[in-house]
Amino acid sequence: MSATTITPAPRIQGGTILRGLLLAGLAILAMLPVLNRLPPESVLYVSDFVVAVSGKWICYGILALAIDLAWGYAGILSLGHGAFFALGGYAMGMHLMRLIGPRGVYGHPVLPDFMVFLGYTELPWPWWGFSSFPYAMLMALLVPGALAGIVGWLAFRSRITGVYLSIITQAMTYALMLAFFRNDMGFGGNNGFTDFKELLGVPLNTAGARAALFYAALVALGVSLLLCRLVTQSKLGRVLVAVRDAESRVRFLGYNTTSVKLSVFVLSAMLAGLAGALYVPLIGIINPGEFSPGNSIEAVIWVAVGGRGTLVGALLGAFSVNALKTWLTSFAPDLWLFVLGGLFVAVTLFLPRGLVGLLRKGEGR
Amino acid sequence: MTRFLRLLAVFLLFAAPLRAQEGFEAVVAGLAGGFAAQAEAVERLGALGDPRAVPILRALSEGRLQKSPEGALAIDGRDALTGAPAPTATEAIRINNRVRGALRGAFGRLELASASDAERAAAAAGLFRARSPENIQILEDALGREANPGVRATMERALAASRLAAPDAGVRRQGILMLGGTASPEARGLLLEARTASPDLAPEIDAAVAAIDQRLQLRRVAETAFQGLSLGSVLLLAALGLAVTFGVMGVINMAHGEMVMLGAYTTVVVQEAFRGIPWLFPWALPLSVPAAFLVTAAVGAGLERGLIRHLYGRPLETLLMTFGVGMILQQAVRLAFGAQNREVISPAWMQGVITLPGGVEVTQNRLWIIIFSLLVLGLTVAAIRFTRFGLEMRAVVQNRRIASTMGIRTGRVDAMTFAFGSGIAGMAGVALSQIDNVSPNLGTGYIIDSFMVVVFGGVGSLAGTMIGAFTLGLVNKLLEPWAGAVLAKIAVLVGIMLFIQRRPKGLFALKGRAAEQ
Amino acid sequence: MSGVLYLDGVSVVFDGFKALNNLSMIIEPGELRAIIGPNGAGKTTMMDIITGKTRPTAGTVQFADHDLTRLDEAAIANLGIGRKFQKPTVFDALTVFENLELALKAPRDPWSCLRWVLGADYQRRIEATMAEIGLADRAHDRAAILSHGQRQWLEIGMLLMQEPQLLLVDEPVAGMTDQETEHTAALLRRIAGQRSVVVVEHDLEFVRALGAKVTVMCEGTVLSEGSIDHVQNDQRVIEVYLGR
Amino acid sequence: MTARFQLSRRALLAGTAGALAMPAIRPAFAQGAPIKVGVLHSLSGTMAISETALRDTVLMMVENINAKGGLLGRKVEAVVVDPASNWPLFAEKARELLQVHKVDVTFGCWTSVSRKSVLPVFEELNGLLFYPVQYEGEEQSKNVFYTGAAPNQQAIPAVEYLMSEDGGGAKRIALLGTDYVYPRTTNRILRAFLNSKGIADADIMEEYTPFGHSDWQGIVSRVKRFAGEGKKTAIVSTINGDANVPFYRELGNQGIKAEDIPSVAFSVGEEELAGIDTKPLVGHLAAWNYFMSVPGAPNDEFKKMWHAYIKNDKRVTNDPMEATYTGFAMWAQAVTQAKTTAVDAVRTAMYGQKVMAPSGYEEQMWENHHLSKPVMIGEIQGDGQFNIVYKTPTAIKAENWSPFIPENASRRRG
Repeated sequence: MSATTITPAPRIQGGTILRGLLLAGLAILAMLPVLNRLPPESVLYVSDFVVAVSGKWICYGILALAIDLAWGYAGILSLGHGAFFALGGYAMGMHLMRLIGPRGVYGHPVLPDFMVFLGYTELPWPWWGFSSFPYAMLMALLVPGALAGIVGWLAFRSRITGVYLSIITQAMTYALMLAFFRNDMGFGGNNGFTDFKELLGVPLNTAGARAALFYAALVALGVSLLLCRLVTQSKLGRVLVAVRDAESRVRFLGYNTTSVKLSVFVLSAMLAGLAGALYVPLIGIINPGEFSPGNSIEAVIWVAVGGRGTLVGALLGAFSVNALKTWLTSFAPDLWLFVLGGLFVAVTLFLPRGLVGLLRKGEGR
Repeated sequence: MTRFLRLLAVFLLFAAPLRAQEGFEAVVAGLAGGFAAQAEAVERLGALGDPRAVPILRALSEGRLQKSPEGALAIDGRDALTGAPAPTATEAIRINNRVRGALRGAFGRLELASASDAERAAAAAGLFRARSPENIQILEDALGREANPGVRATMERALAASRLAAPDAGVRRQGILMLGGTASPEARGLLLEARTASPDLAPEIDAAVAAIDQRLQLRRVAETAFQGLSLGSVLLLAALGLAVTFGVMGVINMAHGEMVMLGAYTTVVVQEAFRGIPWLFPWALPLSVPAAFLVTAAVGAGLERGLIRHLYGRPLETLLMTFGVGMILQQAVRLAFGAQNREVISPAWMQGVITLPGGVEVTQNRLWIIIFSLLVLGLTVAAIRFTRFGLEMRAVVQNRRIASTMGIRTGRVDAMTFAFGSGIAGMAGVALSQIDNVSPNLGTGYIIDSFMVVVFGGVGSLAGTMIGAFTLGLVNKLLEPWAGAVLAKIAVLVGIMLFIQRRPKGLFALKGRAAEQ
Repeated sequence: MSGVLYLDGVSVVFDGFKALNNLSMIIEPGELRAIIGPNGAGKTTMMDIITGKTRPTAGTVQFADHDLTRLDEAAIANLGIGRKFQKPTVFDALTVFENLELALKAPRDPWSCLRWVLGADYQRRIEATMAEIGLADRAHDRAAILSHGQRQWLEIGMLLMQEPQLLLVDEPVAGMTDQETEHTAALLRRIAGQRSVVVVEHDLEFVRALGAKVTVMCEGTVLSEGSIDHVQNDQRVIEVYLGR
Repeated sequence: MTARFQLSRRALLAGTAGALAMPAIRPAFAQGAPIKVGVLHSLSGTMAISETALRDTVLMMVENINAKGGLLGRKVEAVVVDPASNWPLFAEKARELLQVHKVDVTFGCWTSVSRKSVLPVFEELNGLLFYPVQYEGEEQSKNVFYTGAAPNQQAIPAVEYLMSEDGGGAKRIALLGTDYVYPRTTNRILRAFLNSKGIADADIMEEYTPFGHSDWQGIVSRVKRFAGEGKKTAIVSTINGDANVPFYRELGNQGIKAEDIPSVAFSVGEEELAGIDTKPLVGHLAAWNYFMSVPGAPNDEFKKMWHAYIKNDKRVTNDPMEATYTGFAMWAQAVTQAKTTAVDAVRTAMYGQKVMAPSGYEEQMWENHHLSKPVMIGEIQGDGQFNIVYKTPTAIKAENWSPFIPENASRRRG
């Protein structure tokens, strides 16, 4: 047979337009903190504000990748990714709170302020170890991962799929939100954590620290993108697509779909946790509002708008919807909800493959 | 007849032995003083028993009594004592809780002989709280004439309470025995209060309290059960529409909560429209039910025809899209009605407490909501079982293709089914307007719970939805006292999640091939 | 060599309806068996039982000494039981090549899948299979754009890649042209011998072309068994088929 | 659950409307350049209900001061941004106000969490924030002036009133609150205070509910049972916003009259009552530092100014609006006295400023950055207004570090 040239075709025939868009976008992002250092008179000057906003979008981009991996590739529509994101954020927030140390208003060497005035006398056990940065980062990944592992194992094992899974994960998010709003949980209740001082020995309220955090987020985005690409281009990625389209058929092929789905769900939750951990020092506050079920759904719609099942689409969606939101909430706050709601409707009805689908049409895939 | 009774009352009051001869006018003048002086004046007016005091005290309690800078009292522009036109430049006399409490006692004495059962009962209740030994005599007299058993019971309690305050230990003991025979938490409170005042009677009081506690124990269980049923009925109402759209049609409607919200706003609109029509106004709430059904059914039909039908077979997309629809509806209502809560007035027949046999006190509005939820459930079942529409709906659900070959217009049936489910949600909104805030966010608080109820009960089973709703309501209320409201709710959510993974099809699973599609 | 499939006294009840009623059957290693029967005879349910999709209410199901009633679909598939569904199910979003690659007998846990590198010998095997099912020139076309018959073959190809010891094939020629039917019959005959093959089919001509032993099922149990000529002359079979 | 959807999360370059027209860079110290006042109140989202009125109050004050010729001969200009009830966005908008718009002072925030989220920004950039809402105390930043009440200016006098003969002589107290920091801290302070007044822990009931709690059956019947122990019982409510309507409904429906079990609330004012039928609630209490029904010229003037500005005679005034008014007036005085808007100079000038507030009392800013304020107790009336049944004779100095929290002991000595 001479047909030895037959090789598996690349999964993402990422059109040149898309790949160019992705690279250009990343390059522009990488330039922002540099442009921020220019004198304000310069045409290219970028304000602190833009840097801060873009930093957040980067975190949202990682979250979108995580959702896309689970939903776009494996067909797991989780409405709980906002919760994984928030858990990662809380882990980082706990570390930042521990680092405040005696600089709190009560000057207690160990206890955060809110614990002091709520009458705690010693640090609750969930807080142990969070003074260490590696431990906190580990927790930011492990806690969402473990939660996803438990919920996923219970659900996938019982063959709970589709909307049932969505409803269950939404209930999980809702229960977590209620739990974190409780002051008795020892996580600061409604106020959450704020007034952070430093990270890794660097004061947070300096331009340099902000730029460093920005680059950390950008690097994390790059790493996440590569990781997701690794997964989706591997045979595992093809198994995921197969599970998404015909799960029971995959089972009859001898794949244990429970473990396949579970592994990607856990990985996805950990990525969301990573995004949350980067988000918190960038914006300086974490509170239970991040658990609200609406946030998770909103993040899903970023992916739908961009185009699920493609990594570029997830990023494109996260950035474009958030840019639209930033713009609209400033200039027409009343209209924003109509536009966002309209997006949900329009994308599901007319653009099932999102913006990427639209861009690809020209390329005749 | 009424006049005769009034005369009789006047006669009896004047005959009261404890009446001290004081200048009526002088006492009345005290009503213009500070809160302490007011309270004292009210008490003395009650003790005087002069019927002329009734309209003055009534005016005082309703904020219509006014005083001139000179201290003259006037009601509605006429002198309170003489009835002559009063000078202008008067200021309304304000009262506080202490005065209100004194007023209650005074009305008790003054109106114990009223012709109206309700007023006599209220008067007796007032005397129960005033608990002065001075009232023993008039209560005994009133009991002698009283025929209404409900009022008698209240009077007896008041008499017992008054005796408890008597100086004579024998009389007090009588009072203790009488109170021990009741199942009233207030009586229990009185007894405990008396315990510190009269340690000599402590053994009797303890026995009486123990007797009351035993009776209260049962009642407490009944009341917790009622609270659970009430929460269950709210869940049932919220979930029933979903049980139709999700359970029967398989459509995930995340805008379901907004349908409930629209129903509540329909209630507001109907109420505003009827505000100017006094004879219709009391009917605003009942009339809101069909109105809300029609409005939300119309919105539902539009939603199904316009959007949802394009996504049949793609439940995840339907979920996302309807969530967007929900946001749009919310914001539209917010812009149209404002973000603030809207006020919905409860009709008189839905306010207050009624006492069931066994002394169990339940709030009227919640009782009505329980009844209403069962009615709606009954109507839903009837509509599905016994109407042509229900038959067509079941046919389409079971086999769309065959149904359509038999001449059923499946598209129309889909639209009607969805409209029907939405309409039920709208009726739920009418009920919820009575216990929750009517705001654009009303629905979001119920959507997750509704889905939980439907999934827990078993998708496609109305009986499952009902049993699921009441089970969750009861469990929640049983957990609440020792876990607190939030933990109870979290525990219920986690419990459902675990339950569903044990039985993915819920309590009442459809079995067999049909369920596996 | 492959093991024996052994069903004994298997019953399945759905809501009081007996889909299988005390069904017993033995498939020898390397045997080609055709199963026929009217609608609702329980043929598909029987396949569901063997592949772990449905659990029997009573009875024993064994394959090569494994109790199949205790295993899930994936574990059963990994024992070497492959199934082709009545409605062809291939993965539309993947190419022909990728569909076959997924079916390839290889470690199936997520970690192995992630690290999977397609070796040259595997590649040759996929190519050989593509040639066998006549799809060599469509390797990089997505399955979504294949014709109905091609999808049937792709699915059979996927079964072959699994290297099963027992193949369950549900109505493989429904909707095929005569030529395609013939081709399929030849393919199945070739496969049998190395492995056991159970074919469920309505088309008696096709069953005849297979030349296999025939089992007739009715109301969840075995009505008759033997050669095609034998069962066609069996009075009970005639009643069931003509009496309807 | 949709809080975040109602809100914007961030704004790219600038806030609303007019503020935008201006280029990012301009010589801020040009002669006669306007003095800029930042307004950081949510105009959308869940808090918009409460906060829009405060935005309007600041704009009213700006209009008023300009009509009188401005400050230091310069025009005063308001820069309004919308943090949309989103806490992270508050911090972002604060940074925008200080860095992009270079405002001289900011009036803003309602919830404690929003204040906590902007605090680091104001401290980093040395801005000046006036915070107009009662809160739990336990804070004092050199960059913030707190013109609302500390717990000793609201909660403690209210409980003292309940325990007085006029208030019914309560001996048992049910502390009901929404589960967040303000109620938790306030109740911790109150418990210590009650203990110090000889009320044992057995006579105190404490329960918390989530935001927007709507099913009060269980809690209200537990309160009833709690009240049935033979001692006069009262409810102290730190229930927040939305949950109050169902709470009061349940009180009314379960037949709890103010004469039997009075309740005093710290978060229910004229605005909140606007959406409720208050007839069943007559006699229940609220404690504030100002009520719209306060008699006297300063309040009449305030109400007149408000109705003229908002062009609607039906609109109510409330305590945080009064605190905004007082804070603004005080800031204007301090700027006049310091002859500059520079933050450090204004801060120093603020100490000791006195203003005749609409409450009818002269209120003073102390070096603890809190105002002295009178305490008033009002009974709810059928028309949604309050009948003032008690007032402190003078304005009371704030104890932002409560003496009832043991950790503050060293601070008070030091």
